[in-house]
Amino acid sequence: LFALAGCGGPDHEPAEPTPENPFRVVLQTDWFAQPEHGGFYQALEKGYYREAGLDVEILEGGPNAMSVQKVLSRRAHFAMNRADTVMTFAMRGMPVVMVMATLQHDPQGILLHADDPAQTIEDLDGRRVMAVPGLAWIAYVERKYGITLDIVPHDFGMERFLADPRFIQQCLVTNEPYYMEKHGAEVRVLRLSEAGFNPYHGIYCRRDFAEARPDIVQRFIDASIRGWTDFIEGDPAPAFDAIAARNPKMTPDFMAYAHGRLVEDRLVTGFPERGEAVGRLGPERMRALHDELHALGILDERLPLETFFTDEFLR
Amino acid sequence: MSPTGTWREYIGWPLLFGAGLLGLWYAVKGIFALPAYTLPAPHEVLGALFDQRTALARAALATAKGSLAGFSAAVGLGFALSLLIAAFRVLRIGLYPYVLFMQMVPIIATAAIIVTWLDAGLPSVAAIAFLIGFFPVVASTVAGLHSVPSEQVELFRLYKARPWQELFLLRVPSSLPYFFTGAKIAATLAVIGSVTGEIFAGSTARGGGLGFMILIYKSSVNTPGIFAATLLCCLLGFLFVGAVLLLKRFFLRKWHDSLDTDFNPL
Amino acid sequence: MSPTGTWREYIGWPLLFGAGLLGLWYAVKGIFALPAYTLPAPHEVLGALFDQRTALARAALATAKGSLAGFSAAVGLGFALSLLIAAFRVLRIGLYPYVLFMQMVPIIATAAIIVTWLDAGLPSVAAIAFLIGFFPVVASTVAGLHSVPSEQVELFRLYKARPWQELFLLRVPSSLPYFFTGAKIAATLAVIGSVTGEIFAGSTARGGGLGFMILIYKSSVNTPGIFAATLLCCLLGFLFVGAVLLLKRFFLRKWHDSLDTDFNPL
Amino acid sequence: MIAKAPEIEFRRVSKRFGAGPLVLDGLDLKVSPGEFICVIGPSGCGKTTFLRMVAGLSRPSGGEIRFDAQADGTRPELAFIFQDATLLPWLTVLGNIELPLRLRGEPRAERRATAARLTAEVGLGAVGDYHPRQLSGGMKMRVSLARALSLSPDVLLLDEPFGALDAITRNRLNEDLLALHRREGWTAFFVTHSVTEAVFLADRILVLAAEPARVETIIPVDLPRARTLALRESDEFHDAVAEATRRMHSVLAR
Amino acid sequence: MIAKAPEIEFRRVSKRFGAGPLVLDGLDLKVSPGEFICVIGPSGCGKTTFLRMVAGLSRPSGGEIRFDAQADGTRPELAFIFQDATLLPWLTVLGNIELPLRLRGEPRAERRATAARLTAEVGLGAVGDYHPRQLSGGMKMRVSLARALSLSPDVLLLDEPFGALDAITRNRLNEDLLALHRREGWTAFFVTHSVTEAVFLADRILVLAAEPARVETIIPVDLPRARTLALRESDEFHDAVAEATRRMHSVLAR
Ligand SMILES: Nc1ncnc2c1ncn2[C@@H]1O[C@H](COP(=O)(O)OP(=O)(O)OP(=O)(O)O)[C@@H](O)[C@H]1O
Ligand SMILES: Nc1ncnc2c1ncn2[C@@H]1O[C@H](COP(=O)(O)OP(=O)(O)OP(=O)(O)O)[C@@H](O)[C@H]1O
Ligand SMILES: [Mg+2]
Ligand SMILES: [Mg+2]
Repeated sequence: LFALAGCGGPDHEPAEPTPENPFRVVLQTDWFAQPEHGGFYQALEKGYYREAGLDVEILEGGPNAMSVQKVLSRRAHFAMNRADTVMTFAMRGMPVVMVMATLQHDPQGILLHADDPAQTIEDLDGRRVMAVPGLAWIAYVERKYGITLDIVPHDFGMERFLADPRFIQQCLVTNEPYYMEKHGAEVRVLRLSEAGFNPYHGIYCRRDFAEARPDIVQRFIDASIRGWTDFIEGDPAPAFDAIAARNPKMTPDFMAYAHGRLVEDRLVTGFPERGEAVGRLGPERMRALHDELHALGILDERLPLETFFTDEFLR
Repeated sequence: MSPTGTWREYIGWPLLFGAGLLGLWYAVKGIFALPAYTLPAPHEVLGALFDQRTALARAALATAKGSLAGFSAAVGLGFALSLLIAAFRVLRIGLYPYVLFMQMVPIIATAAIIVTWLDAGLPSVAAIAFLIGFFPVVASTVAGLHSVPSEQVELFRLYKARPWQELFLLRVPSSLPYFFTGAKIAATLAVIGSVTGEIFAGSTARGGGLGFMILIYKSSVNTPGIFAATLLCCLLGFLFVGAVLLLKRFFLRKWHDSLDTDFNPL
Repeated sequence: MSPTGTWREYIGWPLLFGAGLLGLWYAVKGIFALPAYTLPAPHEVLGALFDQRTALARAALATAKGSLAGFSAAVGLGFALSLLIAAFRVLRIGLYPYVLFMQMVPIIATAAIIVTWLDAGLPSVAAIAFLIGFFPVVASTVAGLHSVPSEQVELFRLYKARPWQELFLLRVPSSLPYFFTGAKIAATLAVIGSVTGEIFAGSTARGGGLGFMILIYKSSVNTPGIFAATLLCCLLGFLFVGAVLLLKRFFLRKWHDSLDTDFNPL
Repeated sequence: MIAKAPEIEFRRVSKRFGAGPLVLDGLDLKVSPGEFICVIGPSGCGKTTFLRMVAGLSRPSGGEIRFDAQADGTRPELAFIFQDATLLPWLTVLGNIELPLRLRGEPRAERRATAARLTAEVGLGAVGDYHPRQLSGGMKMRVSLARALSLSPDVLLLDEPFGALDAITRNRLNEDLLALHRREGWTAFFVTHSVTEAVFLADRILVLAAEPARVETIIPVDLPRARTLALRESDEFHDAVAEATRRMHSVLAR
Repeated sequence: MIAKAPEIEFRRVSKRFGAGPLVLDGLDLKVSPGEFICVIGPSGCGKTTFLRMVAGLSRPSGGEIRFDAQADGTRPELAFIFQDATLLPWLTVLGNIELPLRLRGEPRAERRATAARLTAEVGLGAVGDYHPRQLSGGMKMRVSLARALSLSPDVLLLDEPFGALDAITRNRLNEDLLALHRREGWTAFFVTHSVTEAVFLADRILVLAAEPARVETIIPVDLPRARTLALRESDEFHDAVAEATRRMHSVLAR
């Protein structure tokens, strides 16, 4: 109870924030500092937030970050997750809306050893896969292909993969393959987006916050998009430095690898020819994902789009 | 304190307190206007329990197996190790620190090793439940084995009791009140241990247990489901504690004071 | 058993066993040809400890804080609750089952609630460490408070001791051997609890502890790092256990048999 | 002081543990205030059980024990010297002796002084800060005696307090006890196996027979109340002992 | 059997606990096989300490205790009746009594039979399956006695075994003990506070004085070895008691 006051002293919430009198904003990421969060660190380091009158603190997440609890209890303004999870939040009645995208395409994939006989996701029927139980993609591929996976809980490590030549685990294309190859394993990734499961990754906040302070949300999004654009197109070094300072495992080599994946796979910028852009959330894609999740029974009710999403800050 | 009055009390008071706690629960929920996803109401938890009854029943069975295996191993091996430690001074001095050491290793650090050696599923889950419940049994039993009144030890020494006789005929019976305390702690930890095990080493194919269900409910933000699974954990735990207490009554009834002056079912 | 001989034994035997275990470790590694990412060699662990010394020292400090807070709360509140339970029959009958209940709730299920109410970071971590260490203290102390020889209780009743006198002048001193057993269990669980807390409810922004480091090392296949962090967990744990044992010696030295017949530093 | 001691009446008091045999069977007795009753009887006949019922530590299975209406309606203050000393192992000799005073809320300095005085009286002045496990059996019983005397009870129950003491210490303590009894006037129930001791101390000797214990006989002791060790050398005393022994044996042999 | 009992020699045996005062000071004594030694002395003088050193439960701080070379070079078989009975609370009366036999690996049926016989001998036949907490103080001591007799020890150490017993039971057990001693021929050290008992039982009475205990005097008892209760009525016996009392008091009062 006594801690409801929040993080370190009363929040500073001026009505007309300026660089000198900034509005304090807390962003909860979904994992330890890593290049997948680069745009935010870039915006922070290059002073874009400060220019926009925001004093941003980035809280790192982890395997059990429980970011939604922090947003709901107003200890973070923004948090990060995939669109499918935000839809689940809405289904449970949580008053949060997704306001911008960080990744246009889902970097999740299934990591196998290069010589694994499975060539497609369908081939994984009955195989053991280390993943986070209950995630939407599992039910998605199981129902779409009529297969069953033997899910074992993800331990957020890679030792078991390295030790077992038939091991399969959920991964991010920007991450695990690097380490596996560094430890001498040849790997392949089956991307979930190829199976049709391709939710946005993005930022959400409480709906009442977006309604009460649309100016702050707008400033945050604009500065973040600026940061992301600069991170992808400019020199990512400021973000890298900030990330490495927070997360001791972040070597320049790894960050260069991850950055390369983000750029080459156009995960952040998407494909402009399809109307994708940094930060963009397309209502059609959101609707399509929602409908598909509902059709597969993963969402047990149809939800109006506005219960989990708004693109008013992206126009 | 007539027997019937006692039984009435032993049912009445917990019910009363239970009702009070339920009231408190509703009150907290009402006062802070907490939605179901933060704190579901008791009836919402029961609803989830009903909705998910088949999945939860299967999960509870899996967890029960893991807990039972882990608990039996913790009590059995813990007791055995305590005996060894009490019997051999060298082990007590030389090995006990490393037993403590083992106890202090976080599961997350060992889980990968355990799963690698034992494979996911029941064996690993039971191993983790075992690791969690093991030390309380050892610590309590060793304390009990060392708390024998010195005159009784002298009696045995005088009669030239062999070490194993001193151990089994004196130290073991004398340590039972301590042992049962340790076993009671292990019993409450058995289900927790199994759930923790499932979080690190469960498997859908092997009927992921309640821990696995909690992970799933967590991913899908099903708070009433989490509470329902938790409720089952607690009920399972009570079964274990109850079993320990029955055994304790059976073994100590005749001679130990604590049962005589205070009949205390828990 | 001269004092010097004893001290030599109390250092020599553990070192000997330690050496044996290290040998076993190298042997297992060699025989199964295990790579560092599965089982690092002891010297690789020391290497990691050295390489990461600043990060690990900072993390150990953070974990120490969480453990200390959780442990103190577990011992303090656990003892206080035990007193209440021993003092008020109604609480013992009516409330104790719910204390057991609480103990049996898996941390993963409560973590979300804890984080909702408490700030992530130290408060949540300490709360989880507290929850884990709490019950062993309560179970042991309550057992101790109930294990008073009945003649001593009668003596107090005869002298018309008020209930609080019976509690503080008789039951409390008499229960100390049990209490310290519980505190020892809580001490070994304190660091584990804190690490678990960091994993489930840690905020990494504010100086993540050893649990956080373990996760980080895990996600970059730095197994020697995991072992190094684990080693620090154990050393921290030993500090807590050591503190409990010193207190125990201080309080029980003069009158309790177990210390007299078997000087046992652990 | 003397006025505090209650009149105690036993009416057909009987006792049985659980479903076991009768231990006491229909005991009838009336004890006047300040009377000194010695209880004698074979081992296991129910003497301790009898004392425990007087103390209220055990309830009669049948009959009742009545204390006369105290001025303020409370139960009398009782002190009990248990057959095994029942000291608290974590307290020193002094700490154990001052315990009753402490329980009663006596100020620290006063109770320390009383305890020190009593410790010296029972001949343990030199070992005041020993813990019980450093004491001999007889020393423990003396601590227990000092503890019982630290309060001024209305009724004193003594269960073979001097069985573990040598004759000299025992005689000295017997004399001290009588002096105290004269001064304080409590009612005493004193279990002993020594007829000599019983005759020296008692106003009346309650002889219990075994299986189940009945009041086999009550032997009044007709010696002057102010008794000193000198009395023990007198013919009068020897005659009283011989007479009591004779009566006891005659009923117990029946 | 008799050949087993050792000769025991005490050479300047002294004892001090930690930094405390001397408890025993330079005790010199030679005990022949099968001798019955009674130890008498004021409470806290060191009788129990002495017995514990004979038993090897405590080591002299100075001097030594020598048992003659046993045929097979082992220490003699000892049985000890502790001042407080020291029964195991989880065993029944029979279980406690058969414990030494069980420890020695006697077959179940035989030891049950022996235990049952001994239980009856000490007058506890009816309560064989009681647990210690259901027994009276004297009954516990009798269990402890029966337990000590269940083996045929070479040396029997008895620390006030009959202090808590009534005269009749005590006399009967005294007589039984003597009969057994004649039959089995163990060496006995028997602590008592009763001169009468000491004279009845002992070959020699060791009188200890307090602070620190020295062998104050050794009183030989010149009565025929085959003693029965009848002897206690004899003038010879009364004279012996009077003489012993006189000698004891004269040295203790010094
Ligand atoms: N563990 C100990 N530490 C310190 N002093 C001790 C210890 N044990 C005994 N003593 C002291 O040694 C002395 C002799 O004790 P012991 O038990 O031998 O007396 P005792 O002759 O058997 O007396 P009693 O007839 O009362 O049983 C006592 O003064 C006692 O305080
Ligand atoms: N808790 C109990 N349960 C069953 N029987 C008991 C219990 N306590 C005592 N008894 C029985 O009651 C009888 C009387 O016991 P009590 O202790 O009163 O004897 P006593 O006269 O004090 O003997 P002693 O002189 O040996 O101390 C004994 O036969 C004993 O076995
Ligand atoms: Mg008695
Ligand atoms: Mg003694």
